[in-house]
Amino acid sequence: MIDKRVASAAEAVADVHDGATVMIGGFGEAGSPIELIHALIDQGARGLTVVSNNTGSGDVGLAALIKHGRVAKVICSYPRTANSTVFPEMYRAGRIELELVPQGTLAERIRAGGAGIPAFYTATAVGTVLEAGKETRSFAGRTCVMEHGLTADFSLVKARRADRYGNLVYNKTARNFGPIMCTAASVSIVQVEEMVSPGEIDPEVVVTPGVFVKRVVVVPDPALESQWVREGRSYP
Amino acid sequence: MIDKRVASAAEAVADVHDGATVMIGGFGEAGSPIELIHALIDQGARGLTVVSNNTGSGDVGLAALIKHGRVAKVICSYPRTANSTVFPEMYRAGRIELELVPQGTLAERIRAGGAGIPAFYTATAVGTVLEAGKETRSFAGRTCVMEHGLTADFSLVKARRADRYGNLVYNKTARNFGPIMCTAASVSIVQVEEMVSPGEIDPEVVVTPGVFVKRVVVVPDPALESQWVREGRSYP
Amino acid sequence: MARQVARDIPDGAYVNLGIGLPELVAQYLPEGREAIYHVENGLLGMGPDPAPDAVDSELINAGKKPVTAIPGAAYFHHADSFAMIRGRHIDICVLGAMQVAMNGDLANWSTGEPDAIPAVGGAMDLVAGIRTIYVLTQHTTRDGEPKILERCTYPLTGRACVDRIYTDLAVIDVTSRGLVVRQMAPGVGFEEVQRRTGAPLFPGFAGSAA
Amino acid sequence: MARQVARDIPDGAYVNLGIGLPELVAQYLPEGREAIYHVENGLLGMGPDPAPDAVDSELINAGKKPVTAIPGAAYFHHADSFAMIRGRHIDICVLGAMQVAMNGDLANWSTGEPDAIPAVGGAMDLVAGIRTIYVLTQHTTRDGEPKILERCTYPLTGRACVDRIYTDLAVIDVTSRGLVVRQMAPGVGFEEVQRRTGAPLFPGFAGSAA
Repeated sequence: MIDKRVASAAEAVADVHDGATVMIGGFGEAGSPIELIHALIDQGARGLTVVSNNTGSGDVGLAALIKHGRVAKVICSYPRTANSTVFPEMYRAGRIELELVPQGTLAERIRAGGAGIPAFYTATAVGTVLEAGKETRSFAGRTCVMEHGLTADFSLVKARRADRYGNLVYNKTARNFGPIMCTAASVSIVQVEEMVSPGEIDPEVVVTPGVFVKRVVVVPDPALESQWVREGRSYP
Repeated sequence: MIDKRVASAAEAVADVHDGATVMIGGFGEAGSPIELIHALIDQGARGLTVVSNNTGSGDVGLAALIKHGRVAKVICSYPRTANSTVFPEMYRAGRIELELVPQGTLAERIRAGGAGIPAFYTATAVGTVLEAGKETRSFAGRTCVMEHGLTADFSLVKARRADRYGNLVYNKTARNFGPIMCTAASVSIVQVEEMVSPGEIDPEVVVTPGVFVKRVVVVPDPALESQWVREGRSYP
Repeated sequence: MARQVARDIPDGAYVNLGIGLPELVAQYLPEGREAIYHVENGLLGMGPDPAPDAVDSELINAGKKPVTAIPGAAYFHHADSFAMIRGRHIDICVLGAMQVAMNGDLANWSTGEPDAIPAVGGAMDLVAGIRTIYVLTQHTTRDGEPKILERCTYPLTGRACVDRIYTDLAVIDVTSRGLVVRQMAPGVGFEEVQRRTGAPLFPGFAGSAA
Repeated sequence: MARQVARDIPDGAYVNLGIGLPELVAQYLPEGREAIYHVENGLLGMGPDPAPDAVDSELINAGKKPVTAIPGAAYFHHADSFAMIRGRHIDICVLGAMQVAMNGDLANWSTGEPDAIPAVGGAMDLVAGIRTIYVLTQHTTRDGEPKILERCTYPLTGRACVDRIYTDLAVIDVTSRGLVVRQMAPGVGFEEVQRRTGAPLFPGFAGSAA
């Protein structure tokens, strides 16, 4: 029987190796799998390349992972936000590498990676400093840059609900990068608030079909990053 | 107020011009917008390029459009099926052009066209006759061909339910090419069995957001292509 | 200013509003018009600001502020959202600016200073993918320096992408013959607008001789 | 034959079954194993054949035959479906064949005759995207001609893509040292299999000296 549930966040991330590429879902705190990130901090893997839209805030979640020196490089569209101090300090100190990618190109590269597309062309970033070093080519008179698909060893994603097959539905704009990151990682690990029986998620409304999901862990009442930041908490 | 409803299939396809590129949804009869195709036959536009997975069966729907000499070219993955005689005869007689595209490449080209991606690379068809004339390039040791995004002037699509904004949900495997064809056409025209009020389709389960849809026409009880074929009917 | 932009949004338009000033546009849409607001982090059909007790941390806009969804909204993932932008499905984008050049070049993501943390977000996708780009900005910087220039000195967001600039002083079109002043704020004259602009302007408002 | 294939499908596998003979595989999956069947026209989680009164013309497989969906199935559009295939998310594909070459080349879409109507469907996507390709076929054509050859004469579906061939006579692995017979049908000897095959075979079944 197929059953992708694992008992704990710790078990779910146990095999993340040093130097792994890890996609981490979320747009700000919406969709950020904070319990999985904390489990990864506890687990101790180092030298990670993290693909994520932001770099976290305060001293919890993704920001804490970075602060603990576990991340060698981030591939990211917007590495500073309100209450984000960890990444800027590490970056200025030359202790972390940044590959800055326009948000739509980041999303499309992840989608391409998951769909077996090694490279594609886009007009985004043409004529800007982010074009530097990239091949360009004209299609119907429009200059485009070639961008490569992105894949990862692991992805950490937060969803609303799952069944044992790994079928997922999300909550509102917390969906964001989750569905495409599940497709682009060899091992996608998802925290959900609730497990349901197969069939309880209507086949018409499944957002991520289970084939893209390897492990599901239930976190019934996930922490709110912004609340922890307001309370001045840090992890661990 | 935004209201994408039009009163009839005839009105919905009235401005399809001679020589237009028209994407037509469906995988076999599932999802084939038969009433919109029949309205297009009545309307009379000629010299069309049709993008569709198949070429219809019997003497109704897409097969009838082809039989009436309206289609100059089809871009297609599987132009023959049980009960399909119209296309084979026209093709052997040299009266219609065929661009044969692997099904997944066809889908990805349509998706790319709708997403503003002019070209991408794929391993599909490498080392086969369908690679002929295409650029190849190696990524991580794997040879790929370059494929171009496909766009269209119009798309004709069948869905299950819509609201006045054009938000759509589909029925089972009749979804197939509908969502991507809506994204890739300048004017996407959708027949649905039912209109509902905005909000009756949960924002979480919308498959095609209304931005991709220009016109919606209600056909409460669409014809079944296979039944018409069994009954030996033809159109008109 | 935001009201001015709102007046130029036609009925039925799909509109993306940038972070900051542009967020204000939605509330000024004239009666009888309906526009659909696209939020690039996965919502089509943004509604008015939520009541304080209806805030949902998982329903936010690109500025990470809580928003609402109208009846008839849709949620989708990031690749689908940017397919809307990059596939030219959104009609109008209203963005802030650090600098705009007379040819429509836009700089709005980085000052290019050596110790700045570069952060681009979706700005480059928006200007490359949306046909009509409106800039909404104060006419000058806080220090009184012009933001509308012959050439941008900051790193570009996109080349020749801006169609119209709305400021506290004027509405200015970017045209093939240069920057054309379409309208001025009450009590503001063409000379003043020109004086506070770093590129030549042409008068093009109703009644002018241009 | 179909039963033989089914035995080699591990618990938890995601499997795409081609049109024709391969469709039979699902019903022979051994007790206690669960496989998820992918239907490339937009369904993950195909169930058993429908009862005659439960046929839905909008729930079909790639051969356009009515199917059912299991509890826990999902529907999706064509680009998402082929993203599963091309992104290497489906584990095993079972396909029919016109010809298979000793290096694993497969021809299963066209005889290449001048008046044939070319129709490729998803075959090229399947063999390019799915790591494990099983061919399920009669060992020879209706005329007794071998289908397993040194080189295919028909237009290829893909190069060096087949991993294993299941026929009415034998189970044959495509390996770097050639075609290795793993198993033979009851009453069939190696000599007979070789005689009806157009490429050299190596014995590799349990107990052989290979």
